[in-house]
Amino acid sequence: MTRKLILAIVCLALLLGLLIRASSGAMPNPFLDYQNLGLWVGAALTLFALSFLYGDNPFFRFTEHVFVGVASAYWMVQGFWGTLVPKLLANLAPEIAVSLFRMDFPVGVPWTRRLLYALPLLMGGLLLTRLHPRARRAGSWTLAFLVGITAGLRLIAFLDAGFMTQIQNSVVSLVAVSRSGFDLGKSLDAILLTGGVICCLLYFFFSRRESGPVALAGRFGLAVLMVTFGASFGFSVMGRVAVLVGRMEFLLHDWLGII
Amino acid sequence: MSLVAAVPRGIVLVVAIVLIVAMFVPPLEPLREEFSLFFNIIAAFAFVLGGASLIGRHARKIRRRASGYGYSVVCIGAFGITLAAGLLKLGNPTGIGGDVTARGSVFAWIVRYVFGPADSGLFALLAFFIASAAFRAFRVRNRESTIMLVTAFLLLLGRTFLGGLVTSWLPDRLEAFELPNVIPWIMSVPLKAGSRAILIGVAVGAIATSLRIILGIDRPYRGEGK
Amino acid sequence: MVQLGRWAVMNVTGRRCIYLGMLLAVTVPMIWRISFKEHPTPMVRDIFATIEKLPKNARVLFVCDFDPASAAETRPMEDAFARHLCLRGVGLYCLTLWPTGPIEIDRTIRDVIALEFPSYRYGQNFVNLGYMSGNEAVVAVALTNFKKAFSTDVHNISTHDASRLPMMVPIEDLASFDLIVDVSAGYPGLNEWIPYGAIPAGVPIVGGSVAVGSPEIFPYIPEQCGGILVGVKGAAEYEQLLLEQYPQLDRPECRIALERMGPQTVAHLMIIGLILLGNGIHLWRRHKEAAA
Amino acid sequence: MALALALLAPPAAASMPIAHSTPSPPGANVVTVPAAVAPPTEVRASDRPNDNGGAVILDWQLSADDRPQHGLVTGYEILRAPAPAGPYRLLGRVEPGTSHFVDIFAGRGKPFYYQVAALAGTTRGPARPVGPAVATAQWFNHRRLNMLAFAVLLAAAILFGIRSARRGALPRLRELPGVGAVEAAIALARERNRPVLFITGSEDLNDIQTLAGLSVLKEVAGRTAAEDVPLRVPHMHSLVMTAAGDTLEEGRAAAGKPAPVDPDENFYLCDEQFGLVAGAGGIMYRERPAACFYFGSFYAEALALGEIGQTVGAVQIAGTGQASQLPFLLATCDHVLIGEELFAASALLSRDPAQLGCVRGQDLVKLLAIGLIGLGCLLATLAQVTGWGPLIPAWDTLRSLFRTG
Repeated sequence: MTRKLILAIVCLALLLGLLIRASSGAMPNPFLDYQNLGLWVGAALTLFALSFLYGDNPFFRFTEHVFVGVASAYWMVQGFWGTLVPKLLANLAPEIAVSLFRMDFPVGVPWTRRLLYALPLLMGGLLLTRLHPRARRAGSWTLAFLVGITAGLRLIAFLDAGFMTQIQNSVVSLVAVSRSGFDLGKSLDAILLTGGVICCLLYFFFSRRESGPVALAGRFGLAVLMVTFGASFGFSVMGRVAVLVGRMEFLLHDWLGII
Repeated sequence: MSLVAAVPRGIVLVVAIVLIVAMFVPPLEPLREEFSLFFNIIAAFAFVLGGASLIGRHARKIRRRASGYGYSVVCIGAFGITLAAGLLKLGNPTGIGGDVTARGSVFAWIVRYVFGPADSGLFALLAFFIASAAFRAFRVRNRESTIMLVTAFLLLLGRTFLGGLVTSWLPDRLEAFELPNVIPWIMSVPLKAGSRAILIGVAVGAIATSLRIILGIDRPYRGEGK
Repeated sequence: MVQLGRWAVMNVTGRRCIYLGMLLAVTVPMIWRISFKEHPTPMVRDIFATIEKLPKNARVLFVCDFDPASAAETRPMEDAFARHLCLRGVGLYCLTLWPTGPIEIDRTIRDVIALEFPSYRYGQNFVNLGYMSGNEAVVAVALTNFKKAFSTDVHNISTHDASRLPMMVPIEDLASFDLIVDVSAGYPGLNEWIPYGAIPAGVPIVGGSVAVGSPEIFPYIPEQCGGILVGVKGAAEYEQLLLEQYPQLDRPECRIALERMGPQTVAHLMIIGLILLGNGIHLWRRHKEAAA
Repeated sequence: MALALALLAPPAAASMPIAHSTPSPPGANVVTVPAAVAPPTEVRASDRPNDNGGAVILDWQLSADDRPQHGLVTGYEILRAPAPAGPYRLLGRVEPGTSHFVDIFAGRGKPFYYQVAALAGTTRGPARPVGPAVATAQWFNHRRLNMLAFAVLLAAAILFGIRSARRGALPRLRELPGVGAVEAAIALARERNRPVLFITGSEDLNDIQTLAGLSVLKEVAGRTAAEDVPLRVPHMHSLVMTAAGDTLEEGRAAAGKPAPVDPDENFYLCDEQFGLVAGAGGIMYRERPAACFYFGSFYAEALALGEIGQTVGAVQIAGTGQASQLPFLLATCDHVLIGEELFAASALLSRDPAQLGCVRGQDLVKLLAIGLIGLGCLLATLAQVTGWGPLIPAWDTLRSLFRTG
C-alpha cells in the first residue's frame, strides 16, 4: 500500500512538472489545441506500451485494450470505405453510392457484371448466418468458397513464383568466366550456391534415413540454413532498433522538446 | 455423407479447378482477378463476425463483473468511438464522399495520435526483445547454434564502424576476407542458397496443401461433421 | 526441425538490466548527437546512378508500401528518393498497396515535394493515386491496364481526365514507366512488385526495404532488381551520396538517417557485448561443471 | 555464362543503321525541312496471341529519316479507323526509334484499319492504311504450356504418393521432434492445470500457411479436448476465427469429445499485428499458458510473441514458412518447424495415410526439382566449357521450360 502511494505521488509530481514545462512553452501545451493534446495522448500511449517491459501492469493493460478496440474498428472502417463501397457497391449498385455518399462512380454497369458481383454479396450474406446458432451450416459454404479461391490461386502462384522461377534462377553455369579468363572465386560461389540449394532441399526430405549420404548432405544443408538464419538475425537488429529510435525521437523531440 | 453435407466439398473443388484452368484459358483469366477481389469483399463482410466476437467477449466480462472488467469498458468504448468516427466520417472536411483519413476528421486524429503511437510503441518493444533474445540464444552449445552465432556476430559487427577496423590488418592479398567484403558474400551466396531452398520447399508444401484441400483430404471448413 | 536446446529461464532482474541497457544505448547517443561517417557500398552507388541518369521527362512509379509503424526505417529512404527524383525533375506517380500507406504519401508530398520543390505541380509533375486493396492482384492488373487498377486518384479525379491529370495520358500499362521505385516494409512490397510487375513489364526497379525483409529481395539482385537500400544504414549511405552530389541539401531534414546511425552503432555494440558476455558466462559455467 | 550468352545472342547489332556523326561546323545549324518525312515501311497489324482479345500488335520498319542523330523524325503517330477510308482517330504517339505499338483498346472481334505516320515536329508524314486486324480471344495460352505441364507433373507425383499410401504402403518418414513435443507440451499443460495458447499466424485465410496452421490446430484441438486442457486461440482475422471455430469442433468430434466452441477460447482481437501482440501478450501474462503454439505465417510479431512466451516460461513450438522470421522463432522457441516442415506437421500429427502419402509426394517433387537443377547446371557448365554447338540450344530449351509469363 505504501509502495503504491509513493508511486502515485512520484507519477503526479512528474506530470505536474511536465505540465509546468508545457505551460512555459518548452513543450506542446495539451490544452491549446487538438494537435497538442494528440501529442500528449500519443506520448502517454507510447510510454504505457513500453511499460510492458517491466511486466504486466495497469498502464499496459489500458493501452492493450484501447489499441485492440481502435485497431479492430480501424480495419472495419477501411473494409467498409476501402472495399465494400468502391469494390462491391460500385459494381453492384453504383447508383446508391453516388446518391447516398456523393461518390464519383460510373453508373452504367452492365447487368452481367452486377450479376457476377451478386455472388460475393450472396456469399457474404451466407457467412453472416453464423451469427444465428441454428443457421450455421450455410456459413461453411462461404468458407468452402474462400478456401477454394485460396487453393486455386495459390497453387498456381507458388508453382510460378516459388517453384519454376526459383529453379530457373538456380540453373546457371558452375564455371564463371570473367574478362581475364577463368574466375575461380566466382566459380566456387556458383558451385556453393547450387550445392547449397540442393543440400538444403535434401535436408527437407521427409523420407530420408538418419544416416547415409543423403543425411550427410542434409547436415550440410542445415549448416547453410543456420548461416541464413544467423545472417538475417544480425541483419534485422538494425530495423528493430530503428523503430525504437523513431519512438525516442517522438518522445524526446516532438513531446519533451529536449533534442 | 448426405448430399447437403457434400456441398462445401463440391464448392471447393469447382472454384479451385475453375481458377486453375483460368490461368491457361485467356477468356477466363479475368476471373482470377475478380475472385481475389471477391475474397476481399467477403473478408469485409466477416468483420461483422469479428466485431460480434470482440463485443460479445468484453460484454460478457462486464456483465459478469469479471476481474478487470473496467478494461473491457475501455475496449468497447475505443472500438465504438473509432467505428462511429470512421463510418460516419465525423468532422471530415471533405464530407461523406471524401477520403476517410482526410486531415481534420476525428478518424484521422485517432489514427494519428492513438493508433499510430500505440502501434509503434508496441513495435518498439522488439528492440528490447531482440537484445535479450540474442543474449540468451547465441551460445556455443552445439554445431548448429555455433554456426548461427558466428554468422550473426559477423553481421552485427559489420553494421558498425568496427566492421572495417577488425580486419584492416589483413594483407591486401587477403582482401576478400575483410569483413566489409565477407558480409555481401554471405548475403549473396549462403543466404541466397538458404532462402531459395526455403522458397522452393514452401512452394512444394503449399502446392501439396492446395491439392489436399482441393481433394478434400484437408478441410479447413466444416465438412461432413455434425 | 531444429532445436537449439531449452534455454535456462533468465531471471527477471537480468532481463530488466538488458532492457535498461538498450534504452540507454539508444537515448544517450541521441541526446549527445553521436554520429559516424558512412561509406556507401557499391549497390547503393548503383541505385544512385540509376536515378541520376534518368532523363528529364522520365516517368517514375513511386510506390510507398509501408505504414507508420515501420516508418522509422523507411521514411528516410522515401524522403531521400523523393528529393532525388524531384531534383532530377521526373514525373512522380505515387501509390501504395498498404491500407495505412496513404498517410505516408501525404506526408512525403507535404513535407518534401510541396515544401522543397514548389515548382512541382499536381497532375503535371506528380500525382497521388492513393491506396488500392488487393495486394499483388493490383500489380497484375496494373501490368496490363494501369488505369483499370487505378481509375481515380485520391481526390476522386478520373485518371482518364486529360485536362486535370495530363501526366496520366501517356500511361497505359506498367511498361509505360521508365523506373519503379518501391520502398517496402513487407507484404505487399518489393517481393510482389518484382515478380508480378517489374519482370513481366521489363521495367527496371530499385527500392528500399526494411532490413528484416531484405534477404527475400536479394535473390532478385542484380538481374531482376537494380538494388535496394537496406534499413537505416542504406538510407544513411544514400543521404551521404545525395549530400556529396548536391551540397545544397546539407540541412538537418536531409541527414535524418545519418543521425539515426549513431544510436544504431551503440545499440549494435551493446548486443555484441551481450553475446560475448553470455558466452563467457556459459563457457565459465561449463568449465566449472567439468571441474566439479 | 557470358560466353554462352554471346553465342546465343542474335546478330542484331549488324543490322542497326549506323549514324554518320560528322561533327557539323559551328554556325551551320541550318535545317532544311523536306516536303514530307519518309513513312515507316512494312507496317503490320496483327492480333496479339495468347490473350483474351482486346489487343492488336503493330510492327513496322523505321522511317528512312529516323536516325539516332540528325534524324528528322521526332516520333510516330498511330491512328485507327473502322474502315480503310477513315475517319482515323489518334491512338497514341511513340518516341523515335520505336517500331512497336500495342493497341489495347481494340475490343474483341471488331475489324480495324491502322496508319502509322512519322512525325517531324508538327508535320505528320504520309501513311498508308493497313488492315483489317481483328483482336480475337484464344482458348489456350500457349506461353503457359510449360506451366500446365509442371502443374500436371507435380500433381501426378503428389497423387501417386497419396494413392500408394492409401493402398497401405505407408512411407517411413523421419521424426520431427517438434511434432512429438506437441503432445508432451499438452500433457505438461494438464499436469500444471494451465491453458494452451495457439496462434494461426497473422495472415488471412487467403494464405496457404494459415490453412496449414488450421490443420495443426485440428489435431491440437482433439488432443487438448482428450486431456481436458483449456485452449486459447486469439485471431487477427475474422475469417480465420470463423474457420478455426469449425476446425475446433471437427478436431474434437474426431477425438470423440464433441463440444461446442466457447467464445472465450476462439476469438477475434483485431486485424493489426501488434494488436495481436498486445492481446496475446496480455493473455500470456494473465493466464500463464503452459504451452504456446505458433503455426502459420508470421511477421514482426513472431519475436514479440516468442519472447513474451519465454518470459512466462511456456514451452513454445513454432512453424512458419516466413524465412525472415525463422531466426527469431529459433531464438525464442523450444522447437521450430522450418519452411516446408510446417506443411507436413498436420500429417505427422494425424498419421492419416492420405496426408502421409502427400508428404511422400512432396519428396518426389523435391527430387524432381533437384534433378532439374542438377541437369540444368550440368548442361550450362558443359556448354560453356566445351562450347559444343548442340549443347547450347539444349540448355536454352531447358531454361525456357521454367520461363513463366
